[in-house]
Amino acid sequence: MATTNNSAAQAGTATKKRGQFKETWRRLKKNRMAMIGLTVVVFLVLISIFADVLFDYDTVVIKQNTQIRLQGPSAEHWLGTDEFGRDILARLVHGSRVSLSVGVVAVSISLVLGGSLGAAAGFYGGTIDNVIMRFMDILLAVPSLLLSITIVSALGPSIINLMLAIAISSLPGYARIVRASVLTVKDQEFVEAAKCIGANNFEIILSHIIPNCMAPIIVQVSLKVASAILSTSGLSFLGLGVKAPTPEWGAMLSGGRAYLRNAPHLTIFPGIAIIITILSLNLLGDGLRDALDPKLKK
Amino acid sequence: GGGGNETTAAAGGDTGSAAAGGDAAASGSGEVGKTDITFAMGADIVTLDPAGQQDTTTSVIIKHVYSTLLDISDEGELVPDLAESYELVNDTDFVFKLREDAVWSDGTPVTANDVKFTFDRAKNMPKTKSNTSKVKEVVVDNEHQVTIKLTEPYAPFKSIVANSNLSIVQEAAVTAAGEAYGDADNAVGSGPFTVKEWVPNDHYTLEKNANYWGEEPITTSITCRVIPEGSARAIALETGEVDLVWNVDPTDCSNIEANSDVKLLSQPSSSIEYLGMNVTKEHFKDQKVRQAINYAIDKQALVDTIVEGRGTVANSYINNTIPGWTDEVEAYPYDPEKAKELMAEAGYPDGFSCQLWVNGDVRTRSAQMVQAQLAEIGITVDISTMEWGAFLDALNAGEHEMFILGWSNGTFDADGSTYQLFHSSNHGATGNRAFMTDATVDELIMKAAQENDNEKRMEYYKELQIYLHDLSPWCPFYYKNDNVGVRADLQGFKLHKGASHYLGNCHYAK
Amino acid sequence: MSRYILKRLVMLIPVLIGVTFMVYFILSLSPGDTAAIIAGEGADAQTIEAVRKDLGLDKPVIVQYGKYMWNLLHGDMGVSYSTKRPVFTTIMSSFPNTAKLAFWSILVAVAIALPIGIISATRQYSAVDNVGMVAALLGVATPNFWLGLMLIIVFSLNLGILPSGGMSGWKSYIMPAITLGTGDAALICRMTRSSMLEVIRQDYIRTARAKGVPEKTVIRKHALKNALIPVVTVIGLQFGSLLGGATLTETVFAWPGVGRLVVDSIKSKDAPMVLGCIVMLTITFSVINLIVDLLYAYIDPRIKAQYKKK
Amino acid sequence: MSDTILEVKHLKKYFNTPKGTLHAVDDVSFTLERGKTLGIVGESGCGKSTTGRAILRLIEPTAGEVIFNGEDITKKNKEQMRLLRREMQLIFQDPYASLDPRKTVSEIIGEPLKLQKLIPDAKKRAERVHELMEVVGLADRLINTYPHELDGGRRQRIGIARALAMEPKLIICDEPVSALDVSIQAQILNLMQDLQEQMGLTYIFITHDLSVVNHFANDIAVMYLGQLIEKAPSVTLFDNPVHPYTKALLSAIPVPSLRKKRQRVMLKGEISSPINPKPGCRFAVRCPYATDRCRTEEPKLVEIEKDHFVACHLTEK
Amino acid sequence: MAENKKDLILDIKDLVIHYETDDGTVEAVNGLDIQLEYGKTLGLVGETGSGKTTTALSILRLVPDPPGVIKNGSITLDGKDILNLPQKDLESIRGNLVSMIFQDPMTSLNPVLTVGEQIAEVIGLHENISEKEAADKAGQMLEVVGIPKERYGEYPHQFSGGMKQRVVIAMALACNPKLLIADEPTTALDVTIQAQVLETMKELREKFGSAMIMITHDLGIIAEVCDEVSVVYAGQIVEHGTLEDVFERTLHPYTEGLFGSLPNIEERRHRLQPIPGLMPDPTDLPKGCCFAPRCKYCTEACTKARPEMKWVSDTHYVRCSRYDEPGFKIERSVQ
Ligand SMILES: Nc1ncnc2c1ncn2[C@@H]1O[C@H](COP(=O)(O)OP(=O)(O)OP(=O)(O)O)[C@@H](O)[C@H]1O
Ligand SMILES: Nc1ncnc2c1ncn2[C@@H]1O[C@H](COP(=O)(O)OP(=O)(O)OP(=O)(O)O)[C@@H](O)[C@H]1O
Ligand SMILES: [Mg+2]
Ligand SMILES: [Mg+2]
Repeated sequence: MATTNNSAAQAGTATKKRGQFKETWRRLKKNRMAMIGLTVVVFLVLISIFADVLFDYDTVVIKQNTQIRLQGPSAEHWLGTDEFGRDILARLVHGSRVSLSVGVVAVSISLVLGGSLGAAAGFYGGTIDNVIMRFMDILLAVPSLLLSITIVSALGPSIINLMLAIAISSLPGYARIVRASVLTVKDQEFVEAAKCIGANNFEIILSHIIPNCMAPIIVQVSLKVASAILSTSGLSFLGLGVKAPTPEWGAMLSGGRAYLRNAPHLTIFPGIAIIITILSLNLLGDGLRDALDPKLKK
Repeated sequence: GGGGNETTAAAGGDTGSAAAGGDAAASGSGEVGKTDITFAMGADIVTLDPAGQQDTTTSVIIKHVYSTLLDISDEGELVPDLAESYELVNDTDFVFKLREDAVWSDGTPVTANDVKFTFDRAKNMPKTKSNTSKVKEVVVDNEHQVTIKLTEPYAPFKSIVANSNLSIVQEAAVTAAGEAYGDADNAVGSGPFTVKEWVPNDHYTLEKNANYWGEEPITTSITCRVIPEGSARAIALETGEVDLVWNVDPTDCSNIEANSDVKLLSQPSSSIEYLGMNVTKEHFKDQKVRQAINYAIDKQALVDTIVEGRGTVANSYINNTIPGWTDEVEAYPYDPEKAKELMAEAGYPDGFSCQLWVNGDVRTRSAQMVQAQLAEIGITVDISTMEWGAFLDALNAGEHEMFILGWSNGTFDADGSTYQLFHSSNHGATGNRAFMTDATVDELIMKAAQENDNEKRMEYYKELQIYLHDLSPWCPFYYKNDNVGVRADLQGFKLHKGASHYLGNCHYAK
Repeated sequence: MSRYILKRLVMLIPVLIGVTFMVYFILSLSPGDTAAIIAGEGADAQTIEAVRKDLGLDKPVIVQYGKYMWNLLHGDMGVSYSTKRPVFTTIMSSFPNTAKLAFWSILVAVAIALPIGIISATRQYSAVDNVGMVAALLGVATPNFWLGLMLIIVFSLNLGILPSGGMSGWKSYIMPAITLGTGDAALICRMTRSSMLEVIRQDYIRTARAKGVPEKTVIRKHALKNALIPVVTVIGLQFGSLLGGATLTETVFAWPGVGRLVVDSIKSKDAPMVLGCIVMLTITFSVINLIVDLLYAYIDPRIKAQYKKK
Repeated sequence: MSDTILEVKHLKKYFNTPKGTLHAVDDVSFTLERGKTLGIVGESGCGKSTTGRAILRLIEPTAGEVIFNGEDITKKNKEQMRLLRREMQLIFQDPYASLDPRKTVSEIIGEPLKLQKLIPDAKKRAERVHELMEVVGLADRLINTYPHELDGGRRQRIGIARALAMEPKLIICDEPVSALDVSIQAQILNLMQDLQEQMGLTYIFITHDLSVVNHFANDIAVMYLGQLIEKAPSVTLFDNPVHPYTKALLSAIPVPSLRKKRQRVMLKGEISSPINPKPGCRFAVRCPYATDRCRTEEPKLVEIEKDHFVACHLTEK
Repeated sequence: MAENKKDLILDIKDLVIHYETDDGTVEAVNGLDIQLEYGKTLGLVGETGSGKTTTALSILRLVPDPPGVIKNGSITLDGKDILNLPQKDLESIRGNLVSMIFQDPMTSLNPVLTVGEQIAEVIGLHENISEKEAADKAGQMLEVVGIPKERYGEYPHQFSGGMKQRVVIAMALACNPKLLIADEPTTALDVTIQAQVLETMKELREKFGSAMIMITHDLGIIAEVCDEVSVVYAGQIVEHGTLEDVFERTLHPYTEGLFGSLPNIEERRHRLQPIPGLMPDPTDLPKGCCFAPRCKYCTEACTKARPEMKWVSDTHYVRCSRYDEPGFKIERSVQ
């Protein structure tokens, strides 16, 4: 009996190596809403990867054809055409690239910067903590949209600057989250245990603290990508968006607002695209939160 | 639809040729009902000091609160205002005779000293400096007469004094308020209205000036609401929250036309929209390139797309409403083939890459069309949308290659459409952003400016336009329409040719 | 307690210095010659120079900043570059409008969010929960200005029951407050839900049930107050950002608020105005945070004890 | 004397808190012989864990010396400390919190070997991990599982294996079994006892459960509010507790037997705050026999018979 | 004994409770029986996860649902059929007829309400008196558990652990319950404090005459406060009897194991005799006797079928198939 038991477990070892992931994935799979979110996000990512295959940039996305401007949805142009007679679907598809990459890059920048600052603040505490967090307080004291506006208008509108602006304005959020999770993890006994077996600070941060702070960060990231996309559309509304004729959802949405009454499809489709993306990112984020937090286990 | 616009303008005039009374009579009831009028604009005014402004939004309120020596009538004619007459006593000296009954809103008379004070002050104020640069001195002849001496003969000067930023201010009030002059509580004017309140970014309210010396307005109060969103502005008109909308966005025009509760009044404006090229830059030094660009741009498509057809393709560099405009030049036809030929001749068979700088939503849209169209002849355009400040700054520094701008002529004198824009002394900030330096152009402009004989002046301008057309420092796009939306039953409103509409006669029938 | 408040207010000073410095620095980075912008289109070089001298823009940035701070310490926020009007009075004429709108928006948000959040939490994973959460998410996902425009079209244009914009009477608050409120409602709702879920798992809730407290009272009396603490934080933060970040909604609804003012000022590089707004926002933001913290103390006696010690 | 492995002299650890200085450990001294077990008992918050941590310099002691193998380790620098850590290890109370949830069993046990570069070769290290797992009685198949998949007893075995990896001489056990069920607790206690016999380990065994130390320790030190109030060989302490607090503590243990009921010494009140303690005996407020002297003068730890130390004025007749 | 039903405060019959989770069905309670007379104290001992808390909660019908499902059985409390009682009646019973003390005093009190309010609340709910009177009575209850009533208006965080637990006890006893369930009421407390709290509980129970179920894993506490003991293993009672029955005439191998695991104060450094292995996974209980995999007396038959409950005497029963085999004898020697 003992032997059978052993061999069964042995067979399981290979897969068990990635237990944490599997466990999360298993729980995530059970959350229908989160799976819908994940499916849509994956779909969007695929679309943005294969945008060029679906629609040619030069001849469809930016090429104007004013004869057929402002047409409603039709067999030829599924989502209609915009004020220059460009196919809205094609622009949406290519726009997903910009919107997603603005979101992802902005979030990555602020995650890396804010995360390291927050980690340092949380781990070392004392003066370092004070200096970093006071600096973050300063960033936090200015409402983030205003900060983005100020930065973009200082640097001039472009995708890179947009990303930077959004990244900087969301720095404090990450710093705080990472700091808070570092603080909770730092006081756990396993960190002390690592110290006890002779690990130095660097080793402790790298191999114990960071992996254990991942859960709230992953959740935050998925939610922040969404809000970065929203911020982009807000900045576009104020004329601080990406350079024309690059298709970007926010710019499409705010650019179409002049035609809101006569050609509502100009705003409705980008609006729906944004809503769906943000909704699914949020669903995914919420799902991840539940899946990563064993306390919420049913 | 270039032709259609003119008739729309006439529709603006049909509310009565003389005064509001005509229209009121036509509607069958002589009685005046509601006389407090609300209108909407896209931006707030900057100040109540005439000399502190030069934007169209602010000039509206200034026109209602202050008076100028001369005024421009709804039809675009120069008419007396504070000055009952003027005389050019020699080539350079203008004598203005003031109305003796003109008083300030506080009841004190408007004197020659106020006029002198106004012009002396204007010479030192940033926004009025260029308008008064030719003024040598102002001499008070007597209480109701001044002589303005110019440094050189300058024909357009009579039109310039009609500019709202040369509205006459009261010496006493300005001196008393000092730096702070220009707020609702210290502004004193001699116009038909006084300022009751000004809540920045929200609204301001004007009230009938009880001491007004001219024709008594019918409207008792005018409220201007600031509504930045174009579509919200149109909706406010349609729902009756406002009686009149100053600038209806082209995209909202059709909605207003379709709604029988409201009416769209339209006329060609005195502004021109254009693509400017910096003639000092590598590719644009070449006239052929500039002409090629003129051929390559489909101006009608721009009119149709950017202003929804509510404008006229610009054939020339001067607006078609301005005396001096000529119909003898013809807009470059849309001809990409010809453009390519010219490009090849210029040595760019494969085109080149260049920058196009713009500001604002609408011009960014134009830029996108330009970009798409120039791509056809091999020119790769990189658009940079900039903030207004940064944009002007960059243009003034001459770093640009191409840009899109508009020019609005407020004086109704052709000089206002040429001197600043093309004279070699005005490079950069002053207006010559094509950085043109051309002896012929300079000469023609100066000749026209110094010529007091009107017919000869017009000849010079014609010659100038033909020359410029060939030189092609710009690609003129279109003359856009001035669109005003009103409630269908609003009476007494007339379009002003220079878009300086007077609201003092607006009212509803009982 | 009052020592604690005082300490917090003193802490505000370095933050203010930091914020103003940062903004001044960013503004000075931005392209465009302030003097040229102020002088306006068509001004000649001479005029621009005159304006520059007039405003002291010819001095190094750090000197300008020093002068600004010096004046600020003396209670002088300076005059706007573009309108010449005193910054303080200009801000004071628009800030209350923003504050009023923010207040109603938060009220709308809370009125929507709390009930949904609580119901969702008490019936976790039920249909009500799912629908409520997706509705809440739709709130976050919808761009503000878009929702605003849609509301105008429906309620002003088509139904004609609400004014399309401006600030006149209670009716004009409805649409802007809803536009702003829905976005925040979503966040507050989610926070309420998760906080409530956390709380109803606690032992003291089980204790209350074991005492025979009716379920409704358990939720209302025992759970809610505990669950409110993180919710209050979110509300405070949202309120703070509403005070400065309602720019888009203010534009759509022609609301004469500080959001538009500050964005216009940023665009025209009107440094005194921008800084004035930022200083004002920072102060209110911090005061709100302080109020939130004091609210904590009111809700949670443990926190009160902590403040007393400090 | 040569057999002394550890000598703690006047060890102090104060924490600065908003309320004042917290005297977590206040002048604690004792010696420990190689191969023996010292039990430290006391109520929650009396400074047991802090003492343990300060000995290992996981927190820096405020004052005092810790002489380990004849060397004062409070004077060692970081690198020396790192090497010293091979000799002294800690086993934690909470088997859930003391294992990194993101690491597998083999990673956790192998980590000290890797960090201390004892066995740089991955393959050899794996073998050693195997050995260690066998020693603590963990089945081979668990090698790649994560801690959260295991029960408390097994987790504690991992903690023990990790501590053993570097073949330490001294192990400080901070309540290693108090989170476990009695049946599991017994398994672990037996294991630890076996290990001590096999490897000649020295233990400092921290607990609040007197029956456990009695079972396990050679000497017992009783702490109260940061101070050592009585220390004696366990037999002596159980048969002849001198300090009133020790007596109360002993009598408070519920005995799972129907026959041997003890006479209760009920204490009033609860352990007071270690912040800015007043002069005098810290137990005086709860002590049924407290005199004025107790309330004003701090008693010293004196040896009343061989190896039996007590800090109480009442013993000095 | 079991037939003598009329003076039972609590009668649980064949109770089965499962937690239906995503990870499978946790068989927490599997056919558990409890009979308790008025005024008596029953001790429930068993390992972590053996289903003690679940059983206790089911008496108040507070098993969290979802995921908890009461599959089978009946609970009769003071003549009332708990499992079929309407919610309103349940609420009027909770805190009144039966009340419960939870393990951790730190978390059992609502941090944002004063201790007085929390005691007064239960009085207000169940006794038809004014708020003022309820508050007065709450103050008295505080005095009863040895806390000055001046501290009525203080919050839980201002109390030490032992005092909090006494507040919880005051709350539980405020309405004079006929049955008091104490779920490990002193595990979180220090020994000296535990002694104080146990003492208070004993006194009060005598004073109020309530019956009590004392859940603990500490056999010492059982010996001190209980009249009868039930040993729970994997959701079943494997041995039940009076203190003497279980402590001195131990019949079940598991009970033996429990005793063997305890360090003995009297006998230093003897080897403990722990039960090997672990409690079976509650989502996958063995077919036969649940203790069989760890039992040194296990036979083939033990792994086949669940053993029946066997009465040894009027007061003592055991669930072991081997106990009456001739020659079978538990090794435990009672000192
Ligand atoms: N890092 C710290 N900062 C401030 N105070 C501390 C810190 N660590 C411990 N203390 C305090 O020092 C005192 C002693 O704590 P310690 O953990 O050593 O007690 P203990 O005897 O181990 O208690 P327990 O039985 O609860 O584990 C306590 O009052 C505790 O609150
Ligand atoms: N809410 C729940 N959801 C799922 N399973 C649960 C839940 N509550 C308890 N269980 C499971 O039911 C079983 C019995 O749990 P219960 O809490 O009754 O045990 P216990 O004897 O009180 O243990 P302890 O001594 O640890 O308090 C355990 O396996 C536990 O994991
Ligand atoms: Mg401890
Ligand atoms: Mg339990």
